[in-house]
Amino acid sequence: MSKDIILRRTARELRPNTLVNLGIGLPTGVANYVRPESGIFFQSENGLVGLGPRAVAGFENRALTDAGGGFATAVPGAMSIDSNLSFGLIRGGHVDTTVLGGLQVDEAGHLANWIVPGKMVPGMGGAMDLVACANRVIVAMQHTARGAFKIVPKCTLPLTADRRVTLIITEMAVIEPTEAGLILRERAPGVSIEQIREATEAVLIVDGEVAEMNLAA
Amino acid sequence: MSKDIILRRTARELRPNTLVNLGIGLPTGVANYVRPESGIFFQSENGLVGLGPRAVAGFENRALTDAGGGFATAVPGAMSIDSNLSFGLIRGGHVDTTVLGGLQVDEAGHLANWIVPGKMVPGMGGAMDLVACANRVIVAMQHTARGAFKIVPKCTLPLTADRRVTLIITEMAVIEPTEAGLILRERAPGVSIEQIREATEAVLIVDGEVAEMNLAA
Amino acid sequence: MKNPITAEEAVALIPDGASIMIGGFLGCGTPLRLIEALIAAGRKKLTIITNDTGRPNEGVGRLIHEDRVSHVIASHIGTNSETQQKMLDGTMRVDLVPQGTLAEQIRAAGYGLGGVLTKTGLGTLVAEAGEVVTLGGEQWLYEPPLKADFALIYADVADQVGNLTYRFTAHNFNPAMALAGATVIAEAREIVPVGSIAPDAVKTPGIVVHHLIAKA
Amino acid sequence: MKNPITAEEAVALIPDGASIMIGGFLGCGTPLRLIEALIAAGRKKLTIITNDTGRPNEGVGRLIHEDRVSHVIASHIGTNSETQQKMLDGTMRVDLVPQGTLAEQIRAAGYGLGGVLTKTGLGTLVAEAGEVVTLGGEQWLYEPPLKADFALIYADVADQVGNLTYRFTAHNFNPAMALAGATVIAEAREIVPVGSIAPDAVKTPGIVVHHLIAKA
Repeated sequence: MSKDIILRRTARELRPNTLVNLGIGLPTGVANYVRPESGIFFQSENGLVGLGPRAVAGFENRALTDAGGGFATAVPGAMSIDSNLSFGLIRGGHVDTTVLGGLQVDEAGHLANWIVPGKMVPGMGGAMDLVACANRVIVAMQHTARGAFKIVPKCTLPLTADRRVTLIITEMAVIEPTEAGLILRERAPGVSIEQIREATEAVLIVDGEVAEMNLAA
Repeated sequence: MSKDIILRRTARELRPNTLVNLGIGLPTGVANYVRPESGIFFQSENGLVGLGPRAVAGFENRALTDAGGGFATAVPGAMSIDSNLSFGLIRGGHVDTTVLGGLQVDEAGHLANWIVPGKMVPGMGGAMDLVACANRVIVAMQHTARGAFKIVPKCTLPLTADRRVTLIITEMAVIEPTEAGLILRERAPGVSIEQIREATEAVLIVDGEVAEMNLAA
Repeated sequence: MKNPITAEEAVALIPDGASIMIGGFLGCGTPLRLIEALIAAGRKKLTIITNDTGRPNEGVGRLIHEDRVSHVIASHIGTNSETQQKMLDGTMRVDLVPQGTLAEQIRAAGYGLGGVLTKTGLGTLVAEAGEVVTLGGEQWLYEPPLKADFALIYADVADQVGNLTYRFTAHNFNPAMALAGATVIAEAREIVPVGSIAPDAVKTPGIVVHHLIAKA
Repeated sequence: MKNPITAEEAVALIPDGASIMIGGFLGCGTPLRLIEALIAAGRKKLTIITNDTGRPNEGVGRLIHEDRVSHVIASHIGTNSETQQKMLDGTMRVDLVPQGTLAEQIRAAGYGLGGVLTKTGLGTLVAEAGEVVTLGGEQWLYEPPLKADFALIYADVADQVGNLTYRFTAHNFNPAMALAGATVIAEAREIVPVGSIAPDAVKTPGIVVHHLIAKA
């Protein structure tokens, strides 16, 4: 299942004993692939270090929600934080990795994920702070959007930040943006380099071996 | 007693239900002249809103000190604050009145109270924030320093802020710095305008009646 | 000690056209009684500063739905289609600000600081609308302090002098807004006697809170 | 979970010449065991960033007395005649900064902000040494963020993941410094199991604390 590949592969990028921020939607699912003994704490930028799974029905607390407004839980060792400390942790580089979805990523490694002018104006929320300032930014997304390219030569949508993201992980490939351009690092099991190139409008650089993704837990 | 006059008169300047910061030394004594039902909270800029009297011997807590490092107490309704919030309260104008001592005050209403270059280099501590930013700055001090003038035409010592202080209260007089200069507002019981002028190097403006200080509690 | 006032008495202090900060994040930590009182009192043409505008006709979204707002400053309106529609229609002005920048602009106002210097937004539409400055040898986006006439705060526990605590993710913008409103009005889940909250647990000192709403 | 290390092991990470933030206000909230360990380990030529330098041969003053410091950044040294003497002699560099500005410079570093804009110090010697800028139509004194190689923190209660609480006036500079050191080392009065500190009571998240000193 394509979503499962993205989540499993992304989870392997998270480093033990660090603070990680998972965006709303698909990235949230990464938490299910992280072992409790990893020492990883998840930040919910609305106000928690140590976000746990969603609350079970009947045990919801209206003062404990995630960044999407859903009823959440906290792990032992969690801390409540206000918006200032929450974004201090983000801007100050204390968030080691953020995982976000994307509308477009381009050959410069720039991400667009917050607005489709004239059509969708949700606002940037915390995305600009996260993309500009987290130590590592991983874009975890479907490789294409119903046939339309998402990995493009140059973003046509407004950028989220002028920072080069760290890694792009899709159900087909792992791609690393570098100064030289987008380097194809890994391919999903059973997917060929040719298939990835067909699904990618941007130029992909093949630099040595393109390993098969390791999806072990 | 001259100190008693300064403290009593200064206490009358404090407004009910406000936050007040009293400087180390003489100003600290103002608290003894404020009634508990006034709703006044004293800030200790090292980390407390709601400073109480000094701790009695035997009940000291090493984590509860005043800005001079002495063992302190907290009143019911007190709040522990870190240095950032403490100075946020000061800079943000939430401290209604600060009472400080002075080395010199001049005709522009400028205060010098933090350094005697080459001789005494204590550092400004919180004084610059307090004088620049508190809503009202009251300088409570002896009128002269062992015969030397302290209320002078122009400060010769480095200024604490370029802000005009609100009021000068001494054992002889209450003086209000204004755009026009220093206006003599009140005289202590039994003190003449002539005696105040003799003890003051700066020009004092007499503008209408110079009332006798009201020292009622 | 505060004198208890009703939500109705509190919003009577707020004129049409006022700028109002409202705490909360998608309704969590939002002063709902004060919002309903604003609507009941007929207040309109309000400028609201708030993280999001809740959901359609819920939380802060109640004010949007009832057409009481002429200007929104927020970081995210993706959960409220009514806010988005009014923005696209041009019937309501909406300024979108990165969430961390918004939080610091509010704090800067309350803390007497001259504004915010951040990397967030550099090289984006946000910087085009703002001021890029070089300080300390680096480029920063400068955003000014953000004050308001009123701040409406939701606290967990308040004592009778107005000291406030917040619960879990219901902190969000409340502590910063509590210093940034010219008049600060707090609504609390529970009100306790003075001395019932340990000094280390208080998050907003009562001395900055002007009015504390009586229990419902 | 942190691995407990001794104060000796912790200071072994700190080289001569390092810049070190040290929490505390006249000894209240000062990590005294770490200071003694620095002295015992023979560390020297340190740059220390701290509110004051305690009293002669007490608290942070121990480092001054033992001649381990070449540069002090502080707001007040009036309680330590040894610091003043070394400053006047020219044997130690001392930079004096208004207390509120110092606190915000440290916070700015830890919070990823470009510095501090304040009215404090305008028209004084402090502004002559700094940079006055006009932003938002007003004059402000700009002071850059202040980072350090290490931050030495004193907490009241720590849990085993390094979450910290502080007590009464022993907060002071500790919470801000805990985000501003490249390596953060905390000393606590007491260490408790994970889950023993309520999330609302934690003041510094353990995830920013690199090392937690074992009990004495």
